[in-house]
Amino acid sequence: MRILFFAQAADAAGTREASLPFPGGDAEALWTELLRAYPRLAPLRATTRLARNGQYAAPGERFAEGDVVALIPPVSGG
Amino acid sequence: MRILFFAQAADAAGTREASLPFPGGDAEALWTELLRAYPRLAPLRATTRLARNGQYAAPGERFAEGDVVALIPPVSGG
Amino acid sequence: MVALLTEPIPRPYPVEALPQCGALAEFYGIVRGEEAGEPIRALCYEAYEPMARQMLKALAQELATKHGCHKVYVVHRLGEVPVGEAAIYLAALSPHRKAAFALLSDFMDRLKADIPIWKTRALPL
Amino acid sequence: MVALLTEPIPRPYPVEALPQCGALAEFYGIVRGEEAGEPIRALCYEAYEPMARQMLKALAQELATKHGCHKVYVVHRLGEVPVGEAAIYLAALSPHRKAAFALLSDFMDRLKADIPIWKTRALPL
Repeated sequence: MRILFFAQAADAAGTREASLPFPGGDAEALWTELLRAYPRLAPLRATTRLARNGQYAAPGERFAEGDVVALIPPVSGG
Repeated sequence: MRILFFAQAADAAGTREASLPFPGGDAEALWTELLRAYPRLAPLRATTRLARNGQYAAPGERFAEGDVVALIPPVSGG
Repeated sequence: MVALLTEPIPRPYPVEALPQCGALAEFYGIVRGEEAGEPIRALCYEAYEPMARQMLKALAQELATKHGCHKVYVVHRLGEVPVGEAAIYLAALSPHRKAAFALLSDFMDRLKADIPIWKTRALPL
Repeated sequence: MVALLTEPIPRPYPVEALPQCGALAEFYGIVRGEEAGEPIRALCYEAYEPMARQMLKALAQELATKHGCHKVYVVHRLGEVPVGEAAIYLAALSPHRKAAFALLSDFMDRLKADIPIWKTRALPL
């Protein structure tokens, strides 16, 4: 699974993009893998939304191996 | 008393400016003189405000010989 | 800053940026191609100029204070204003956007109620 | 019309007049000289560009329909934006002013809540 990191999430992960082995599952399962690989994301988890293939993931949405997932910390445009 | 007419009031009076003999008095008295001199203003009276020396006259305000009075039909700027 | 003029209103209007102001909101009121359902080529405006100028200044000051805007610009064009051109321009600079938006909206409501400026004629196409 | 760009946002922004539209409301969000009480020389912005672009388009369409605006322009600058220059530009054309004002205000609220664009750094003076 391709992961994109933005803003504080990129700072915490130390990268802007990564490949993460993920067999598929919900946001809970994905966060477990993300935090295993990037423990410094932990403080951001509560405020960071996940986007799947360019759209915010709905509650309960499932993520699959081929998805592009973006970590979206609180936005601050404008 | 110097009288200024604008917009529909100028059309009705047939002039943009006039001199009106007026000994002094309230809006009621002034309108009586105005309508005597310019009967075609009658339909505008209900919607036309009077300004005295560049400011809308307050209710009960008195007008004197030396004032400049403007007839302000409903405005439509912008 | 208040101006009444007979030439086209410049766009952009020369507005000075202020270091504390993160918001510049602007409004152009443009003459539309129809008036009362009929196609037109222009509208004619007139004003009781000294009174209008003085009231616009007072209104700008009152609403700047009320909403916390640092600077207000208001320009009204008089005489013949062709379709597609602006009859009025309004701008507000404020630290945050809500103040500037609120000022523009309030200002236009008050202007349309009280300022001695008139649309006197529509010139047919 | 949606654009993300790294150059200065033009003022005036080239907006096409529409014969039915009597109102053009515009907003520039300008970088202020201080961030968290400290003087700065610029802010840096980044975006998840494809997602931001697509969401801005959808938002413009949704709010144009909701408020009855005929055309919406939104431009966000990315990368380094110096103090006094605009990070965002928004414009709405509508038949009457209230629609355009309401759109600008709603749009900014939604943008600040949901569009994946970030102020990542303040560069000190």
